Amino acid sequence: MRISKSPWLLHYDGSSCNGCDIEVLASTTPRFDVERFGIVNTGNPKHADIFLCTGGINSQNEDVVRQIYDQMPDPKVVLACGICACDGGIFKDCYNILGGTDTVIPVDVYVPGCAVRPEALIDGVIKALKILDEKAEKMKRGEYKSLTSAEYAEKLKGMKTASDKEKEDENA
Amino acid sequence: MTFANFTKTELKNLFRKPATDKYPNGPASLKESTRGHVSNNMDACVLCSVCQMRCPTGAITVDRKAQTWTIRPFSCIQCRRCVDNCPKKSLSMQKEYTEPDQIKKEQVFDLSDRQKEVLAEQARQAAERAKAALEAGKKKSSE
Amino acid sequence: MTEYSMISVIIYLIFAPFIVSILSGVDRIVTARMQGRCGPRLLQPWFDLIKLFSKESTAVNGIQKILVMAHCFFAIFSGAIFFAGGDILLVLFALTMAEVFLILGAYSVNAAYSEIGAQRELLQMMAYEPMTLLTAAGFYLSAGSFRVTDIISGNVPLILKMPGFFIGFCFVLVVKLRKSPFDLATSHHANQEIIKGLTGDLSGPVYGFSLLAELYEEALMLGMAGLFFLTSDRMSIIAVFIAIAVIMFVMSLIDNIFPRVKWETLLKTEWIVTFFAGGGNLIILSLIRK
Amino acid sequence: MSVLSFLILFPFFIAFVLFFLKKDSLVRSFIVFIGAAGELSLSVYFAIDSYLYHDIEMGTFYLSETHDLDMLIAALELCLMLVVFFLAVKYKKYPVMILSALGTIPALYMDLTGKSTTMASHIKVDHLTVIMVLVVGVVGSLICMYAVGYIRDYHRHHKEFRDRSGYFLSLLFAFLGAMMGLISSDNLTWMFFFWEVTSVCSFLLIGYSRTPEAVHNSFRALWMNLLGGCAFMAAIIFCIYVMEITNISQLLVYASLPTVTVFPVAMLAFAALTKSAQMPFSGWLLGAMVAPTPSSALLHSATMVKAGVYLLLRLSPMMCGTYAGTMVAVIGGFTFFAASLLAITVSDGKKVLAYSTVSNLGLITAAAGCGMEEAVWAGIMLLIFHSVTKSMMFMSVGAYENSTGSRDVEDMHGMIVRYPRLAFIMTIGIFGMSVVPMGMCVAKWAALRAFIDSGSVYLTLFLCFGSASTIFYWIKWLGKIFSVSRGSERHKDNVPAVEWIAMYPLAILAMVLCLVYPLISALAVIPYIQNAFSGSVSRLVTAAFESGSAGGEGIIAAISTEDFIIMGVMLICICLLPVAMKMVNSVQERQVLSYMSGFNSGNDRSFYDSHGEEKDQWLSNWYMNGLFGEKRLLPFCLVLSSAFVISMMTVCAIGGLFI
Amino acid sequence: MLDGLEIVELTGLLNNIKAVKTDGFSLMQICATKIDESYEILYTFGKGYDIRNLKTVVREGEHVPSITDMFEAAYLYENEIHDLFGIAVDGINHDYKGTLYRTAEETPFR
Amino acid sequence: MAAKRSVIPFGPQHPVLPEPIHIDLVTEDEKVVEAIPSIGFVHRGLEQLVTKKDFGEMVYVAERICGICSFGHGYGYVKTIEHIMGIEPTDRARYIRTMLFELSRMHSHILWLGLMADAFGFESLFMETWKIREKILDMLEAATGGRVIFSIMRIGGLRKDVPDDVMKGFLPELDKVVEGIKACEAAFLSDPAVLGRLKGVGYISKEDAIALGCEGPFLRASGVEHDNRMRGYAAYGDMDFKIITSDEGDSYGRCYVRIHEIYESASIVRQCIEKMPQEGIYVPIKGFPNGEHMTVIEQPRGGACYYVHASGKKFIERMRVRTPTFANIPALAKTLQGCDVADVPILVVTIDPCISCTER
Ligand code: NFV
Ligand code: SF4
Ligand code: SF4
Ligand code: SF4
Repeated sequence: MRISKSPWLLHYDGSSCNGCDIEVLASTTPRFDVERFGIVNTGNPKHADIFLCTGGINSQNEDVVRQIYDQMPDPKVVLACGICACDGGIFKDCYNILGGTDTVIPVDVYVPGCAVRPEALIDGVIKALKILDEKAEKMKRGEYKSLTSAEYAEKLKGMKTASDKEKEDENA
Repeated sequence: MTFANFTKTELKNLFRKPATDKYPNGPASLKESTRGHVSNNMDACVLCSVCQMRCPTGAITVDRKAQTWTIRPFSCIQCRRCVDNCPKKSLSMQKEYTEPDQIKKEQVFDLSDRQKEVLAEQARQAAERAKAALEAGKKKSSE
Repeated sequence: MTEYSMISVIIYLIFAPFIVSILSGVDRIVTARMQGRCGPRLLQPWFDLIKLFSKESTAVNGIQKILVMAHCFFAIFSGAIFFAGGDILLVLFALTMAEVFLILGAYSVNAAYSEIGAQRELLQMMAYEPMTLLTAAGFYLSAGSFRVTDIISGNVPLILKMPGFFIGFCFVLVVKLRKSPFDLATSHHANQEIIKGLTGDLSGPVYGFSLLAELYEEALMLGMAGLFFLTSDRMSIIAVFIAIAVIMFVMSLIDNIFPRVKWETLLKTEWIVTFFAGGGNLIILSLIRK
Repeated sequence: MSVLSFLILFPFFIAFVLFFLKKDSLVRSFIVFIGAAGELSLSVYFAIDSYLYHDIEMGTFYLSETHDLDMLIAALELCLMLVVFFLAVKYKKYPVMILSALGTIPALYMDLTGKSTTMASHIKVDHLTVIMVLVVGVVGSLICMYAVGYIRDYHRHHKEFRDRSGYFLSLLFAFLGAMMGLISSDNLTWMFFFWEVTSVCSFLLIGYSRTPEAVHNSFRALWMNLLGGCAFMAAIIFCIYVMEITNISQLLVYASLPTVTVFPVAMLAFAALTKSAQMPFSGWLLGAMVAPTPSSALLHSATMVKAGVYLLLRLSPMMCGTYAGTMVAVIGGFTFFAASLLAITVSDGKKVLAYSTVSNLGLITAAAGCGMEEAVWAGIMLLIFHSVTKSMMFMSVGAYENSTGSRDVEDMHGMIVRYPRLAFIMTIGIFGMSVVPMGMCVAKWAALRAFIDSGSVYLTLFLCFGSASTIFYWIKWLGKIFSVSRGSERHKDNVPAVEWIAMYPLAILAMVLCLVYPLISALAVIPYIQNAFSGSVSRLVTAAFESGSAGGEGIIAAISTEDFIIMGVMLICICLLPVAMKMVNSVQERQVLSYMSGFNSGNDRSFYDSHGEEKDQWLSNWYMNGLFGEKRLLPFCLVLSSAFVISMMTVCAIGGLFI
Repeated sequence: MLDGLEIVELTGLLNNIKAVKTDGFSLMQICATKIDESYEILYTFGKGYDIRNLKTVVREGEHVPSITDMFEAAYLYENEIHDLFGIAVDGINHDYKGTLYRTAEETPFR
Repeated sequence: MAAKRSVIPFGPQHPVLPEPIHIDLVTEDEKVVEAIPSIGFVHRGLEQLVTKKDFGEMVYVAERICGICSFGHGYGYVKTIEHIMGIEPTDRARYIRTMLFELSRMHSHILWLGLMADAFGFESLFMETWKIREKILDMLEAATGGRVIFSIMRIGGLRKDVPDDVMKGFLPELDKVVEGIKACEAAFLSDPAVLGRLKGVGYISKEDAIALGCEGPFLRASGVEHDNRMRGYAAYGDMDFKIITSDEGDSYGRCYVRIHEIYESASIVRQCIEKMPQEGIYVPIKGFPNGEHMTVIEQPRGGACYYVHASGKKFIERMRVRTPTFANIPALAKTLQGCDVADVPILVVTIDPCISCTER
């Protein structure tokens, strides 16, 4: 019995323009009906397996995204939906946009599109389900634990300093 | 005012075929005009960088040195501005959307060999012209 | 405890969740079709359940976990009493007890939505309990005993004697099966104002336990609905199945054609129905008996 | 016999001594302790003694020489009246003087003329008496013990009131004595005397703090009880002058002649309704909340109000199907339902308890008024469990108040962490009051069955609706205890040891009683019922009753042995919960924050509010004031029930006197 | 080029707005623009399809009086101006004190 | 005594809205006694992008202020610049703009109907409306190439023509949409159970609505006849339509107004297609804008103000958008007082909030 037979998803709108959100919502409605894959839009992080994050991260919602992510039980996957969530999109130069979803939590699948199409979303989810199964498998063997948002922040810091060093080396 | 008057619609739906698209078991419903992803016909591109300048998200990088044209589909908002502004009409908007992926891939287009030649030719000509101009200038000054 | 009841208890304990999952799978498909969609797989509820048990167990606090487990235990327990042919009042009381544990679990996390859910669940209990008690009273009056074994040993289906109770009981079913106009406490289908209400802070296996309990509870409620149709005649079991199928369909339909009501409406509706349908039938039964 | 008189007199003696020990001292505590322990062991001894060495079925006693006693009683009655007069004048509440005089003067007259005690037993000891003695003795004494610690803390917190704790304790003991007297009297006039003693004692207790509110409430209690006293007196006069009998046993003999007894029974029932704070008279009990907790505990659980239902239970063989019975049953059922709705709307812990008391007494009353064996069985069971559980609840609320300064249910959040021991007691109490397998609920179950059997649709409906709302207010309270919010770190409870001495045994008792249910039933309740109803005719024998005996499980088949076993299993499972909690908690798992829309501020007890500041997540229970609010529902209920009582009483009076 | 534009002194602002209110206009929007070292604040009022604009110039450090006494709903705009431009607005009926937009960069438009 | 107050954090993560907003609900039982809104969760600060993107590029930014009323934003910004630069777009451009504007109004309103149904727990109604909405999205996609973000606006006209046969194809689809909405209307406006959730919920009187500066259907539902389309921009001057108002002032009135506006919009779309002129879609522009202007247009949710301050450079000085939701929030906070917790979603949805519009 694979976990991917019953993925429940949670959608959170980072700071998107709504375009992606309504497409996410549209994918639950008759035309695209993701319930075919057993997907239920739960709206509660504690029940969710898939985190659909749309929109970029800004300074007011970064904690919210982190918190939601942390509240989700393992195994879980994160989908960054839309260009904004992938890297900030057209807003990445705004003063209040820190970047895509991966600036605060680890992202498993990036779903591009502005706005993301429901079909792309379905593709993304199917991709994510494979990852979810792998994670579940590893988890069963006790080999896997997802990063908490705090750990992820640490990791990012490490990566940044490493790349900074590289740059310094280059400069030198 | 009638009670529970949505019943009829519901029962009708029940015995009708569902309105659901078959995707992914069927084709995606893409229209002719759908803006999906940007593709470059490297036979026509002259690496002029106009698209790079015009792109609102900076999704395009033109590297003249390496003779590549790179697009980051995970940054492209499919606004079609690059397509509209390309002087060579080498860019086109395809209706298929970019596939979701685990990493934010880049798509690198190498200049086609023919176009490389063309560009090299152009560069040579330009250089020649410059040289000629230079020489002409020299002549003038020497005169 | 006779052999017969032994067997039915064992069947209940082992198969109830599975059977009810399938029932609710059908329900989900029918619902989806009514909404013009394809809907999930038939076994979806079962997959959901299994999935929950394979997830990581996270907790807000330890108390909640144990309370939810106690809820599950007592829910199964009350069902077992029922299928063993025990006293129907005891079944109801045990069920109440089970519910109380879930509510306490929701209280223990100190989170707004859980607690609203808990309050609403309490309210729902308050709304439907008179009717369930009255139904028991009705069975007692018409069958002369509270014991399930005695109730089903009659010759005529009790629905004939107690149509009012049945109507009232259907209203209870809407609440207990957590169907749309009355699913205040958990917002079972869509997620409106309270985000899963009193199950809102459960996750993984713990949530699984509460769902499992729900499945057992549903089995019990449907079993109780079956009591209205079951007689000593073996063939009446078919009537029971038909009745349950019809009930389930009507429940789905109701689920789909009503907006969710507010708590006051819920309370008033349930009580008024209880009073008139249940009370009226009670009067008639009492008169007949005299 | 001598034990019994000792049981009655000993508390009075202790009360007398305590009256003069104004200062809080070791000696006084010791005396209270001795008094309580003595009374407790005496009552237990009495019970065992009655079972082992006496044939308690025959326990009526005729005292041949009662003249001196009568004179003493007359004198004391006069004293009571004078006390009432004095205070009435002092606080300018003159009307109570009339009521007091109306009750007392005929009593005096009859005592002095010796009319009241002729030719019949004065004291009666049967199973019901033993049950009551145990209830009053055990619960009452524990309350007295608790009171020692409580009243000390009380005065520490309430410096504004004069410390009259000696007087307070002495009143409590007097109360115990009066109750003992009341439940063992067979003679109506004697009973009346003790009845009046409880009325006056409660009046004094309620007015203890002497605040205007306390005074006002105490007079309300007084006038209501005196009104009941007057009705009682009317019944006595009728009995003595018309029926020429002087005690209850004789009255019960007339059970088969409802037309003759309609008047006295109705009058006595009316008196009982006032005493048990049934609907139009529920006000006094709620007002009694101003009194220090031990007195409320005593008034509400073991004594005062129980006097009323005790009388009703005694009279119940005469009530089945009569007007008086209907009145009692309807009022009881109605009170059960209405008070439980009202209990939802209040948040003051003691007030919830008060409404719950009113409500539960309503149920007992209804059971008595129904007048069927099963119902009476349920009524007695309810009485026992209610006494134990409710007194425990009162004590724990009192202890909580002394520890934190508030007795509001809303302030009890997270008690399970802050004051685990008290929370534990409360949890047992609340479970005991509301869910199966604990006592109250089981008795309710029997009552339901009896009500259905008696064919009274209205009682069945009242019960069904009432128990639903009962669950609501108890469980939301319990939920509050479990809801751990900010500031729920463990605190030290400054609950004195004596209070624990009182609470722990009651908690254990509450649990044990559930297990020994069948035993109590078989040993005490069923024999009493068999006896009480033996005189009556077959109209009492109902189908269920027959099927019960046919089942070979004794008189009451409402709850079979199998069910008891199941309930036992449940009880044990519940008891295992704390153990399981320990075990489960030892398994380490990832801790996550509770769900607050993604806006917790780093812990699960607070969130960021609209101004970006941390705000405690603090949640209040529902009170449904819009629907059932006291302001909305209470006047309506009072008017309705008053109208009903008045009309029924009129019918009974006219019917009894003129037909 | 703005409809019904009127340029008023900061000191006379409230009186002018009062006059607009007595004419039956209601508030449409308030917005600020940074022009060199000072800020223009534009109050737009509408009545039916008529629009009236009042513009006032605020120098760095000057306080603007709140108009929430007259137009209750102005609080969001005023808080916004305060949060984004750092212009102090006195006496808002519902002052978020800088938390309406919790931006990474304080007063980004300053 | 009596009930004490609890504070419930409503949002930012809350499934009732696809978007984050936070409201502190101060409640007694389930009664909300006070509601304090808090915004800023989708604040991106895109108004400041004017310093980084030139005035032509800003069109793309403006379109992405919001994905629901995307077209209107593009239009509003473009119109303001056009006004400043003194450009008069061609008739065909005006007509296509109007048509698309109305189509997106329809999609927005139908979307809202669905969210509303979801807010009162009527899941199948939600599904039904969204099913219908897909038809409109198909039309929009066929016309512009995007389902929600159209990228068809351009200063001076349109970037892309919409072929006539495509537009002709819309007509039968529109009929189907209207028919579908009619079926839903029966549930929204005459089902007693739904009425129970809508009638009298969130009442705002006409005076309050005006005083609090409400906009759009919210305002019209309180009986104020005000619709910025009457200003006659784009091709609205040539269209025949009426302003829908309702005197109810409650959620029911808002449903009524929006549903009937869908019908009006459908008729406008039809008129556009029928009267569609046949000339170019684009007038070339020269130079940079210089000056300031404020445009008020009627978005699905009400009047939106676009203010541009330009000083003849490539980068304009300031762009400011005041969206209807922003104007409606104070009124929302007011209606929330005294409602039930169960009504909160209804009331929040009732103003058809668009937070990304609001916060930009
Ligand atoms: N209609 C609209 Fe907007 C705009 N402008 C508004 O609040 O939706 Ni996103
Ligand atoms: S990716 Fe595009 S459509 Fe999606 S949120 Fe960002 S701007 Fe909006
Ligand atoms: S794609 Fe077009 S615009 Fe871009 S570099 Fe090539 S020729 Fe130039
Ligand atoms: S379509 Fe737009 S975003 Fe994508 S590459 Fe072209 S200009 Fe850039």
